[in-house]
Amino acid sequence: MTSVHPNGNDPAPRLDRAAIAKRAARDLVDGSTVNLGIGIPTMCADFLPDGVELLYHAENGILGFKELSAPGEGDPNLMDAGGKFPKLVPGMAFFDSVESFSLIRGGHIDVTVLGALQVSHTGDLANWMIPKRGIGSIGGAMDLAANSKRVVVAMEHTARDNIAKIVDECSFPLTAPDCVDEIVTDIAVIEIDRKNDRLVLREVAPGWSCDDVQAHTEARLELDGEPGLMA
Amino acid sequence: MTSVHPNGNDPAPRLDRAAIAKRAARDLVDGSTVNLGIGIPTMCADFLPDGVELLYHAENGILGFKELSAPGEGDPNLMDAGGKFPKLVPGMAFFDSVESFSLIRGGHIDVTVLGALQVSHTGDLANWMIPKRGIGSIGGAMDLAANSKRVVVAMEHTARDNIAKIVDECSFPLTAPDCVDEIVTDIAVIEIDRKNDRLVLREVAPGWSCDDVQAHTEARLELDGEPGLMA
Amino acid sequence: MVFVCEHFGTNNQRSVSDIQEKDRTIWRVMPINKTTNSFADAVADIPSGASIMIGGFGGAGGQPTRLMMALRDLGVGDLTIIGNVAGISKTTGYGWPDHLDPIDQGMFFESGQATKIICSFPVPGTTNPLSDIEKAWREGKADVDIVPQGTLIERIRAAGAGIPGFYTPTGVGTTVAEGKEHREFDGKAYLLEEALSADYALIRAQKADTRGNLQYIGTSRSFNPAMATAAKTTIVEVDEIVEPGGIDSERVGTLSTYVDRIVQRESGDPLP
Amino acid sequence: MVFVCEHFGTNNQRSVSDIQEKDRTIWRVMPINKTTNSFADAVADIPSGASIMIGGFGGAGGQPTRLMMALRDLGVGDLTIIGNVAGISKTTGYGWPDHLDPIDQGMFFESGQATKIICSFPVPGTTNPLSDIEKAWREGKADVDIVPQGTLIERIRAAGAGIPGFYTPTGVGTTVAEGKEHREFDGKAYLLEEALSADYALIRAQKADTRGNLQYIGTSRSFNPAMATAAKTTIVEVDEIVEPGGIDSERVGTLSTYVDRIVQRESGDPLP
Repeated sequence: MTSVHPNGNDPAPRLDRAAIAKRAARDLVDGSTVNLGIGIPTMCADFLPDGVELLYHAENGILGFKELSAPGEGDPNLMDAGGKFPKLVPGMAFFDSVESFSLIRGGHIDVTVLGALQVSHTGDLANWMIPKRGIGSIGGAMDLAANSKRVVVAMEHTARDNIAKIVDECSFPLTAPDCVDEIVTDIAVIEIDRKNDRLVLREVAPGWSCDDVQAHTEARLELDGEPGLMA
Repeated sequence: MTSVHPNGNDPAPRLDRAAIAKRAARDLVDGSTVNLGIGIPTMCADFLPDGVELLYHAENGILGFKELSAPGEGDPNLMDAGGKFPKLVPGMAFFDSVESFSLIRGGHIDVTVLGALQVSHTGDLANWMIPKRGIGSIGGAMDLAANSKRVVVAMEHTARDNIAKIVDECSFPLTAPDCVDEIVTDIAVIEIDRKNDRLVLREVAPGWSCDDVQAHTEARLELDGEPGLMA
Repeated sequence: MVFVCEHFGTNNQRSVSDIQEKDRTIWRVMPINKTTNSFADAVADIPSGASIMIGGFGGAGGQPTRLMMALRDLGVGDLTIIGNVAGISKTTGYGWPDHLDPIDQGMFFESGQATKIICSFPVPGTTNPLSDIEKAWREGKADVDIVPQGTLIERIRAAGAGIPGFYTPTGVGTTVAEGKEHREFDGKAYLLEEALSADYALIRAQKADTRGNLQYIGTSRSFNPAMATAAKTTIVEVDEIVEPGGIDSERVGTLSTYVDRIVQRESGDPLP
Repeated sequence: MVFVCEHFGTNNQRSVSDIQEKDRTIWRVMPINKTTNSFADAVADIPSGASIMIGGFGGAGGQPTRLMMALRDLGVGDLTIIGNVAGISKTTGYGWPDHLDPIDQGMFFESGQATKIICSFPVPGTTNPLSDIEKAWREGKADVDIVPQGTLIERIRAAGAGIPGFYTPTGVGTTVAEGKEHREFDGKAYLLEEALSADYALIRAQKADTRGNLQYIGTSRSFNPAMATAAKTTIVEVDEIVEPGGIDSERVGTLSTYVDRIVQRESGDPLP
């Protein structure tokens, strides 16, 4: 694992976490059943395009939740998968873990947005364990990654010290092989063409060139037309 | 398939269907979860010993039903597995077929009482298809017979023309092998000692000797002490 | 808005629709409305050759009778029907009120539209007349695949739950086991059974909200909730369609994600 | 008695307890009363070496906190704990109201009573302090078997449902797949996973009737209903025990057949 760009030579500021979430949110289709992972993925809910409403699934057993309760007002009997307390809203449904994971494993989640430690050029995902800790938490991540109709990774493009996260082969333990469809980062949007095992650079952040993005990416990026500008 | 006693030489009247049900009911333990098949088994519910209450399961999705609605007053949304309409009573629970057969297959039914076409000396049960019809209905019978903690057959001892129903080997298609624990008929109570593959004659009807019962039974009956009198 | 959370843990009798009335403006309704205008519209795209799950147990309760009649009227053929106690009400009255003429899956065999049924109970009791399904089978016009009821519902559930195969003790040592893989776990034999999906599920519920959440009543659940998860397209016949919130969140029996189309019966429909 | 049937199909808001009040004399109550006097009594027969499922998802909701504390006080050792997001509330506050000190499964590792956990989520987020479970693992005092959450709950469900093994797509191509049988269905690879049962299940519900039917609320279902089916002995902590009929027949989340003992919390218990 090496630093892809040891001097950290960024040609322009990277997008912040909210901007990553906003860009990932733009591809979410009205009426979809979605599961948003903790962190940047959860923030997607704050940036939905006008007219788009989603049916949020939390693997602990809710479909149709929206915003959280005010601090101090939540009830432990209405928790989301991140351990926060949403509000009770009309149209919500509660169910047990058997049903929740039948929904996931059965391929009924339209889109899962999650964070990653590494993504490979074939769409392999590693996001549950840092080897040096020796132990990790799988939770629902393997079920979601392996079985959702579409898997989007929303994350910072590189780890600390500019270590590449988009790599030729994942060195961290996999969550699922061959599962990621799109990566949205603070400097690029990359489509994973899983039929041909190639990464296609679709968009770059303002001030970033394709070469700049490639310099921060271990896996080889290909072009399929001129990349657009992230906004 | 031959008539075991072609002249129909009965030494005394056989018990009627209600008396078979009453005898089978005597062994049902208070608080048990039970499934009663159509016919004589259903009638067990009318003859429970004092102080015994059972939790009746119907495989279409009820636990805890009791008597039927009066004619014309039933509701199709509250049906039992025989297509009749029970009353709504407190403590009842409704569930779907997945849960109903999880309960059965998981071995949570304490006792199933059902009818039979044939029972073998090893406890094989045949009750779902008459070969000459060429087609039959399995329904929940295989699940119940194969998976209940205890399986009791309540039936007439012989078929029409005194054809034996308690046989060496079933000639009819099996519902489940090696599953019956006890047979209650109109002339005898027979325990199936499945560990040793033998039939033990436990009780005979009034006026019937052990030899009389054996004469109506293809499979060999053994004694383990003097049989009691059915009452 | 505080009301919701303050009372959630202590007053479970309150339904979400009560909250909606107290402060209607804070809720937005999902734009997806799955309401379909007629039973004919709801089944119009079903092609010949389709596999079709039909909910219910047998009897009137939980059976999508109006959807079935619409499919019969559509007239498409070469159908595979998947159901439970299939087609025995007409000859036995099973599960129907005495004063009504029963309607059941046999209609697709009487009409010649169906060429196969996968079910647990195609034959009425031995002393009853032949069902339409049994007649079609005798005439060589229909295949009948008889599956133990628990295996049938578990195979349907498995299809919806992403389980391609599972082992079951039911059927070992019987004709059902022929040709199937056997495997021992802890010294006991089991059969491998595979998931069973369909192109369409026609199901029945008591109530739907416009998004497609469903509420069932009594024993009318039966095969309906599992079938909703196992078909490419799930079409639901309901007595009532309500706005989101009109079904208590604790009573949702099928999640809206599984539902494609909902049709409301006419009020006062004489059929159960 | 006619009342029941006349209204059943048309007024689903009515609960059975309403009927009971109208005509109390017609109902008899099952003699089996599963109420147990204290949490200590309810767990008293749990021996050292037992395997114990603990319900909930992680967080306070749906967790049998009082039963867990009674088991800790009982002091038996060499326990195997089976749970989901196990032991992370204490270090992260996960799923607990801000003003309370979280209590979680880590207590059995802190006390040295547990030597193994089977769970999906034993480690708090990477920036959080070590959980008691992680500490015990690092010190070589506890085995940790990490199972994908969907596989964990399906294995528990399978144990209760008489399914000894099933195939799942989850975990293929990961460390979870090591040593497991792979099999293709329709050209896609799956893993064989086996049923997971336990000696005891400690679970939490909102309400029980005296026979043991259970009602859950909100997201506090989670692992509880499946665990109730998968243990030799199921012990339930509830907020309220009612007579049969006090739970709507449409809202029974766990059937009484699965339940062995129920214990009611003290009213006003400060723990959620």
